[in-house]
Amino acid sequence: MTSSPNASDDTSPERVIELRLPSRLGYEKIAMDAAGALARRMGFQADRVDALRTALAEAVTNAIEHGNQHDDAMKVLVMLTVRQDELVVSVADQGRKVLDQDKLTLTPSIEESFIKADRGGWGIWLIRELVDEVEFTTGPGGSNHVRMVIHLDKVTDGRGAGNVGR
Amino acid sequence: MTSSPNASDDTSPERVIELRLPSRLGYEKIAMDAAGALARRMGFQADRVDALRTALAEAVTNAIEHGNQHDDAMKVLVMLTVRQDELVVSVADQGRKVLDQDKLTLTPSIEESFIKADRGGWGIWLIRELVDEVEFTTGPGGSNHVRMVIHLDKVTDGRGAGNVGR
Amino acid sequence: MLEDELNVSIRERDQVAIIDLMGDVTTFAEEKINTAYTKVTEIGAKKILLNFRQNDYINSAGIAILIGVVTEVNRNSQRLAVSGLSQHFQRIFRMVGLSQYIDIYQDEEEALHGLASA
Amino acid sequence: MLEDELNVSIRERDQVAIIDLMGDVTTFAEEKINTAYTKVTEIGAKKILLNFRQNDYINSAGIAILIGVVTEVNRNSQRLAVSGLSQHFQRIFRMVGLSQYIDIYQDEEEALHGLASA
Ligand SMILES: Nc1ncnc2c1ncn2[C@@H]1O[C@H](COP(=O)(O)OP(=O)(O)O)[C@@H](O)[C@H]1O
Ligand SMILES: Nc1ncnc2c1ncn2[C@@H]1O[C@H](COP(=O)(O)OP(=O)(O)O)[C@@H](O)[C@H]1O
Repeated sequence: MTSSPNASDDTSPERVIELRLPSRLGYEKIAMDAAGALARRMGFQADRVDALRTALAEAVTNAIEHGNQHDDAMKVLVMLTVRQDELVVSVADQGRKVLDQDKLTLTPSIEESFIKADRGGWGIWLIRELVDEVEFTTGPGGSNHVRMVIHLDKVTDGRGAGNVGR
Repeated sequence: MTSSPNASDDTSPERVIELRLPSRLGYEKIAMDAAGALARRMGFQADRVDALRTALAEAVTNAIEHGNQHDDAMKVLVMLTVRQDELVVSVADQGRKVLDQDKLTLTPSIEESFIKADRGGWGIWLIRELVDEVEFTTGPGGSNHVRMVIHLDKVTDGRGAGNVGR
Repeated sequence: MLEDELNVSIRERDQVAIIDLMGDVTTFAEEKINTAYTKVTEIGAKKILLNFRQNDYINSAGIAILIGVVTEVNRNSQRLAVSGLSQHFQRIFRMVGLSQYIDIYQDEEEALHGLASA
Repeated sequence: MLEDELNVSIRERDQVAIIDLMGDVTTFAEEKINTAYTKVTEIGAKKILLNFRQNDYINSAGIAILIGVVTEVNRNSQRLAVSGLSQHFQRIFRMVGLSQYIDIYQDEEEALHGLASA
């Protein structure tokens, strides 16, 4: 849990912020707020910040509910890697449950949801839709890692101003 | 740095969020945003949230500038302990400089600042003024710890509504 | 303390049952939302408006609850609209397909106007 | 990237030199603020308004810069006012004692009105 899965796959300058949360629903909001504020300060547009907030909340919720099975003592590790032109957000749980590979490419439909008892299954799909890059891997000890990237399309350095939309 | 200075001075239920930041000015804003958002979600009033934001930003800035001497590789550890009726925020640096005890009780005056070359020295004073409790201690390896507490004076559980002012 | 942050209340305007949702719409919202829906249905509401306020957090569990409401609304031949959603959550509602079954309005007034002529 | 987040610009209205400060006022602001102050002083400004906009972060290093400006303002017999500060930073200005040397107004219009009769 303490080693950084992605710290060496690029050269500096990059800076990493680590966040460790208890595995209790509600605390995903703190990760969401922290990453959202960081993205905003990096110059991401409001719609991109919102997309990241939702994607991260889903990933942390999954880590709490599935990966750590709501065990309060288990931690969810969120790493925010600030690069010149992108923000990398990774979420790791402690792997009390293995993430099925076939869950990763599901495309849920609302019509199916109408007739199912379990109307869930939108989280991973939303993550995939909302960020620029996403990667699911298994770490040491069976921990599940989700690595999400959003790219900064900036034309100027002004705060919030002059960024091109996407 | 990895041990929790305050984790055992109270019984549960309390939950701890850990945040590790690079020692680079600007990153104190991420701690400030994260703690501010947490305090808001806990039900603290806007003025109390703002006070905490400023106090924490000052403590993290000191950790970056003084305690860690701007050494990017050194981390600042921020621990947010959520309790039923209070939020405890502690900041630890890696102690490359020892915090002089006589800095802790300074009461700066603006008139003195007019005639001094160094107009600083307001940080610790602001922290003391803005939070309900504050404690400075030296941890293992000479690291400096600042522990700040703000009390939640709630009459209802409604979000933002019905809290008494202070 | 951080878990449940939703206030749900019911009112009526122009023959529309308005369910105000203030706060987070997550798994913790299920009982509150379903209870409110059942209540307005029991008193015969044919037009229902979910009026979102200060919702900076609706997650996939919240979406699933709303899909459940749509299922019931279709079964009971009611009409469902939403108002007050941020641009972001309007986008999410479109992505998921909820917008095919729910009329999305910017605010309450627009929604009442739209539902009146429906 | 997270370091410097301040935009400083100068304009004039009703014989008041207005320095707009948009963003964070921290140690990184020193050169920008001092340059702006020197510029308006060189062109003979007697009344200066620091107009804060979207400042959700002013820290003790920023306060120290402003104390420096007050020092110069007193030396040069100018008048200094601020507008646009949030309630929180108005409180901080009072705590530090800056409010004894700077007139604090809610917004630009109020400040221009106050400075006109000063
Ligand atoms: N971190 C994780 N660890 C283990 N399993 C996971 C994890 N994240 C997702 N899963 C599995 O993938 C499934 C689909 O996840 P998701 O799309 O988020 O929907 P939901 O959580 O509503 O079921 C989950 O039901 C779970 O079985
Ligand atoms: N974390 C720390 N580690 C070491 N020294 C510190 C720390 N925080 C504060 N100090 C010392 O206390 C002094 C006063 O701090 P402060 O009131 O924040 O004002 P300033 O940082 O502007 O000097 C600093 O100049 C420094 O010498």
